Amino acid sequence: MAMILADKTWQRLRRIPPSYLVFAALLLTLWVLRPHMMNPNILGIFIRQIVPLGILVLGQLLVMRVRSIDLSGGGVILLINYYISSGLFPGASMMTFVAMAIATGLVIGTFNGVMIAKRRVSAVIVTLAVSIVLVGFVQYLSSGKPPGDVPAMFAALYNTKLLGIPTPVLLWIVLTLLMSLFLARTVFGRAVASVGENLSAAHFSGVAVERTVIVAHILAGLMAALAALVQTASIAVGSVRVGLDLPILAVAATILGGVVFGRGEGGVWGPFFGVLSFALLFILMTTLGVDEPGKLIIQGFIILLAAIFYGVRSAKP
Amino acid sequence: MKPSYLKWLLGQGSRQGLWSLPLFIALAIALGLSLTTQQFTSTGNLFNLITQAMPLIITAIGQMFVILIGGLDLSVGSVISLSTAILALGGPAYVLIPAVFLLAALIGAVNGLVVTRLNVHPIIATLSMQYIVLGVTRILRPVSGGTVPDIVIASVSGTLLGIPLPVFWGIAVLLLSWKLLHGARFGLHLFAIGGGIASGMEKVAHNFGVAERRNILLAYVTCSCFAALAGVFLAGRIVSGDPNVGLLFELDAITAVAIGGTQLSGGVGSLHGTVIGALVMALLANGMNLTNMSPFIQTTVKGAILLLVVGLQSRKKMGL
Amino acid sequence: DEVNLLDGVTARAEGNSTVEAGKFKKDPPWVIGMSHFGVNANTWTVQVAHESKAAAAKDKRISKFILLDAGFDQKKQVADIEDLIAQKVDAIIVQPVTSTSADASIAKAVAAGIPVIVHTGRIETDAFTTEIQGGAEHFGKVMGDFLVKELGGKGNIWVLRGLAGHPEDTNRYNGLLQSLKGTDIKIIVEEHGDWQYDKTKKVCETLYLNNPQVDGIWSSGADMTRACVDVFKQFGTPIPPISGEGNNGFFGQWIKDGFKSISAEYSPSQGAAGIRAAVALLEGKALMKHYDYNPPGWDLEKVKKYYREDLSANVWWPSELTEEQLKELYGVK
Amino acid sequence: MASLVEMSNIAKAFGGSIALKSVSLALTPGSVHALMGENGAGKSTLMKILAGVHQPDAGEIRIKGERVTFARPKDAIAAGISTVFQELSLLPNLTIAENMFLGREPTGWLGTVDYPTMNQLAERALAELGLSLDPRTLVADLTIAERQFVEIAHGIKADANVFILDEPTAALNAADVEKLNRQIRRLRDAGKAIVYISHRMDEIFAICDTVTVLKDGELVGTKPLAQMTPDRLIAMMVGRELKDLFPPRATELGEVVLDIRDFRIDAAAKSFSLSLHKGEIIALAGLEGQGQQKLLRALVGLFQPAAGTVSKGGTTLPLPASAASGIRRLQAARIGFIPEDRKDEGLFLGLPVSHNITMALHAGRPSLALAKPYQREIAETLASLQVKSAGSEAPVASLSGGNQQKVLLGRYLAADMDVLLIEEPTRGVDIGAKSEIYKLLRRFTAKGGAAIVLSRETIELIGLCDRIYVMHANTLVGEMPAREATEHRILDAALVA
Ligand SMILES: Nc1ncnc2c1ncn2[C@@H]1O[C@H](COP(=O)(O)OP(=O)(O)OP(=O)(O)O)[C@@H](O)[C@H]1O
Ligand SMILES: Nc1ncnc2c1ncn2[C@@H]1O[C@H](COP(=O)(O)OP(=O)(O)OP(=O)(O)O)[C@@H](O)[C@H]1O
Ligand SMILES: [Mg+2]
Ligand SMILES: [Mg+2]
Repeated sequence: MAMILADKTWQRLRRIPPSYLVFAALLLTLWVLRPHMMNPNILGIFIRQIVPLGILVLGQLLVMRVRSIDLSGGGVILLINYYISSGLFPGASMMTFVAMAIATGLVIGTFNGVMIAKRRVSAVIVTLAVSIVLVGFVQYLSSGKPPGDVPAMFAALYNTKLLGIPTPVLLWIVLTLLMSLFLARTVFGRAVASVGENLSAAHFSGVAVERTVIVAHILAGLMAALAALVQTASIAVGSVRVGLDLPILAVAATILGGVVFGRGEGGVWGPFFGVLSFALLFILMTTLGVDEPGKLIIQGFIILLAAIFYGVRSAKP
Repeated sequence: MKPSYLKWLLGQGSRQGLWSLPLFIALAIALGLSLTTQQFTSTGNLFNLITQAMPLIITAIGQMFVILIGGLDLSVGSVISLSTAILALGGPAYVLIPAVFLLAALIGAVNGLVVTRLNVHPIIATLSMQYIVLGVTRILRPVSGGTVPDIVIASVSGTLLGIPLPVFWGIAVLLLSWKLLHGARFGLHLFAIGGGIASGMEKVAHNFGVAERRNILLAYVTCSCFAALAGVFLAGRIVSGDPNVGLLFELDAITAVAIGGTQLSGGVGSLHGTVIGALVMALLANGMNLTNMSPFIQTTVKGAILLLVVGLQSRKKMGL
Repeated sequence: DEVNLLDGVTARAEGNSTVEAGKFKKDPPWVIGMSHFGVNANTWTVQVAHESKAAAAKDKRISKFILLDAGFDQKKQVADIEDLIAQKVDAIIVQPVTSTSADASIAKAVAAGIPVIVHTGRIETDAFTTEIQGGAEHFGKVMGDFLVKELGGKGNIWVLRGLAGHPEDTNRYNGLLQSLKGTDIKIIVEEHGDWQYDKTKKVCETLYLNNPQVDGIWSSGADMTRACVDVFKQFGTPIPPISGEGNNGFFGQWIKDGFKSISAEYSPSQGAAGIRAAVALLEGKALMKHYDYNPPGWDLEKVKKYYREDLSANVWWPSELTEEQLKELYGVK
Repeated sequence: MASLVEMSNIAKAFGGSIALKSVSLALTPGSVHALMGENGAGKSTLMKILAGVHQPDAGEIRIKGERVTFARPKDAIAAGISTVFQELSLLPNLTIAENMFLGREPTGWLGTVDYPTMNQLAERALAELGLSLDPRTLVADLTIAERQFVEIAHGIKADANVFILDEPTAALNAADVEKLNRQIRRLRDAGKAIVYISHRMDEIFAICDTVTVLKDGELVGTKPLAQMTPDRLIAMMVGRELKDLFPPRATELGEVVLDIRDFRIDAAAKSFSLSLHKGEIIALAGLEGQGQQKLLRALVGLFQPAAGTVSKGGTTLPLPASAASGIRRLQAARIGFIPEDRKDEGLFLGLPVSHNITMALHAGRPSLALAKPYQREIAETLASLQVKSAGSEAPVASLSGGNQQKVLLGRYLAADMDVLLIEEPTRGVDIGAKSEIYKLLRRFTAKGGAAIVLSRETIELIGLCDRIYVMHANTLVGEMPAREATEHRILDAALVA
């Protein structure tokens, strides 16, 4: 019995996603090298910087658990940023913009979902193409009207705090909690796990497979829209270009968090700490004054080492 | 025999994926361009087109090898940049060119080892490799410049019997990759491994006695070496080393592979499809230039056509 | 007679040569092609495209103006120039993506008898016909000299650089190093903000929280200055002297918050200057091979004259767009 | 005669669970050796060790007296051991020939794979098994029985001395089994050693010479089959006498629960009707591929018939049903469908047993509802089916084949359906468990349920069911009470039509 118990603890230990380890290691390093930064206020500001990625990851992990992927987040963020900053809708209230953003996210998510689940086209390519179309659409619009300022109210809200926590960070935590409860406690969560594990078995169990995949994508679109709102509020100014690397980073954070295509051992908090690890890594390297090539190399090695550590530990016997 | 030929054309009853549709689209674009512009069909432009498409064709073929085993290599863009940086170090070609390929093979081998022996997801393994290689490239060559060996430049810009050399590059690359994919057991084993992975039977090929890990490793090495080859070609074209020349090229390569009907979940795909996919992308770029399309709408048009191509490629199974 | 390409642009004094009159003379109508390094990189690059198009549209002898966008892709720029040659345009304007990648294709164009005008980015060979170069070193030095003067030759500064690996970034930075030579000013941190607002804001927040003690900030321009100023405002601390570039949003901020700054000039109308150079060559006028664009920096007085409250943050000054075009593109209600 | 292969004192544990404790087995050339035991007894594990898939924790393997270790399957193949694994393991994206020759492709000039030769050899190998399949067909396009045959052809085509056949007949009908037996006899006569694993008693007695019985990972004994009777063999396996394999049939039937009217499989087929009563189990019998499976699959929308309606209780559902929602529509009407391919269509191999059992229960509720724990249902199902697993949180993949089948059945029994449509109720299930499953199905019908069953084992249909419909050429050609049915009568009915 003791042996079996020990075995179970070991099993569980082996499943700790690499992101927890990286996060702990980086936090420790920061604490040793820059103890004055270990202050909740300062950390709050740092975490706030990464919130858009964090929210995007919530959608990414959901679609990855149903063996899909969403690379359209960059385009959604750019489009929403554009129409908030372009002045194309003079006098629109903040709530109007929020509603428009959410509607955009839902429409794009639905489109992605239907293309992937109903038409069965390649998820990588269809979402990448959607992103390209959206970026292109913004470029087209900006030839008639380049983007300008973001209404001041967004920045004002971005800088508020609730319960001593920066509002964007609180939003992220709440969304993560909701997503975690949603996946762990609802019937939909079971459907997601089933579809990810075996699509036809899910079908034969009576799971509405296509609907599950579509809903996952709709939620991912919604998350991208929320990420866009936070991102827009944080930058106060319009842009014609966002990094296409944002969705790839979201995928990386998700995998580091222990969620891969079809499997979700890291749950929702694994990717959460994956995102936090990226934030800490950035801060650590910036405060240590690592130069650009050095940053790239260190970043590469840390992600790789964490993944190797996890990979070796969880290798099947 | 006849019906199976038709099936082959439609990509059915085989593992080649849906490549006939992109072929049709490529032909449609080409036809449209030759009707609407005078320059498109000029030999000069057609040779331009081949030259312009070559780096993508080469990189995409390499990428296809890892995609066939359900993998992905995000480090190819950095490998391309690194290759140009090394070639521009200044030195004899007979040292630099082997060095480029050795290094690329090493990078591919590390990718492959990390994926197969250390059990790391390919996206993570190759993304970290992308960062590391880009960092090293930036140290080697912080900004573009340097001198590329003359032979490299000549091999890209010269002609033989009045035919531009890139045409011969194309023929050589096709012969090499045809041999690897269809002429050797290697290619068949990649299909086997990929088919197993795609249908959730990871160990089946292994149980059949296929050296699974070694072949996966070799696929990553192949991919990296093809990227290096594209790097050599590009170095000859931009006549310098450049730390950013391969930036985001991995996405273009993956897109080209997918447009050609290869499935990202592994086990289904074809060489001709990949070449067609790369040609669709090159035709789009060339066509938009020739029709003087405003740069502000080019991205939309490119995205829309991609969307159209994949939108029509509906498959049986859901997936990446 | 002298051709006036742009205010502040002068023929280089040393090592210059003349493009003889009549060498590229051609009867109108003309087709002019332009290979832009990346239209949609940021709002400045967008404006260059608009300024170029507007200048071409103004000249009725130009029957067609073809603007190709390399999207910061070296490979694509090579292809773009090849495609322009294939279309047999009468002149090609090139904004090179890097200092070497387009050299071979530029030489190809010249060999095909097409004059090539290079601007907003140097290339390493002399293969072009004529060039107008806003000196990136000069730009960086104007900013650096300002800091040296403000700090009295000593102190600790942050350096905010643009896109790593981009020649413009390196050259502006080299200009700064020239200014700092022989002073006691120390660069305590050096970070790349990629000329973008969002990345720079993260960088500045991190730098500030790590160590707020800084005497001055050298920012390589674009949207980075605004981002960094916003960070200091957010923490409610005095804004140290910081360099900037001619952007309407930054101007408004500078006027409102009254910190110490300088605006280095790098006009998007260089796009128009390129068109004028092409026209001059096709008209058969004599041009010099090298033109420099090394204007002095702007102080608050000059900035106040240009600032337009009724336009959005993303206009770059000085501009040659007409009042209507400005209103249409950048007007805010 | 000297042993060709000697496995002695083999032990193997997976994590904490012990699969084999000191098992020995000797194989002699020219003999067919049956390996028997309940589900999870360790048969497949023992054979996987011999095939190089698993490495033993203790014990040794000798071939012709020489000690060998197999680090990987390739080593075992090289030592002349060829295996047909229990779980279907062909690669769907390769052709028949490619699958058959994978890892040992004939090569020609410059190492090029010699496809013409390969296809020719494959075609010949298939022909020997009486199959006329084009070797260039993708395995994905084959039926499950065809795949099984390709797998067997692959196994016995190898240039090997030892052939392991792990439940090769689970997806075959009687006629196909006879084809296979001919090949096995041929191999035996050629002096090869053959290991034959099956849960079908008749096959064992028809073809094997020796039997080794395993129980809970331990060796019970090895006996010549000539000295055995089925009852003694069962007693050896199960540890007790099995009195009645089949439970008593229904004594009285309730009203009609499921009524299939004017059903026409395709335009060319004759239409027919059939009905199912409460408390009844009916069978669809006949030769392979005569429309039995199409009928069942048409009800869930996986096959599009030409015409027909199906009604349950008061509601009538027109056919064809939609492929996307057919299953859910049926489940909403409390009709469950249990697919035959448990690995691809049935189970979530990587997920816990509990998830596998409860998913159909969850699926019947709204997406946003809180998922119920269903602890009682899980415990009851595991207990009543006697599933052997390391707890309800163990992944199903770690269960033996037969236990996996029980979990699959358990899902639909737990889902509280009125009618079950079952493609293969006991595929790969040991005799003890079979009898349990039959009892469970009877208990299910006794409580008012009803079932339609397909099976390749005609004996099973006769023993388990109340009524047998015989199908031929996509239509019904006969109906008889199971009480009066014999294999012969069924075959007659199918052929006379
Ligand atoms: N998918 C797999 N799952 C588990 N073990 C594997 C797998 N693939 C390979 N192995 C094990 O790895 C070892 C080598 O496998 P393989 O023959 O596929 O690669 P290889 O490169 O030829 O190896 P080596 O270099 O050791 O000869 C063997 O011990 C084999 O059992
Ligand atoms: N890969 C594995 N991981 C963990 N446990 C395993 C694994 N493979 C088998 N087992 C366990 O080992 C035991 C023996 O399984 P095995 O597959 O050998 O049974 P079997 O005799 O072939 O049964 P069946 O007749 O059902 O096929 C079972 O308890 C099973 O759960
Ligand atoms: Mg080996
Ligand atoms: Mg077994």
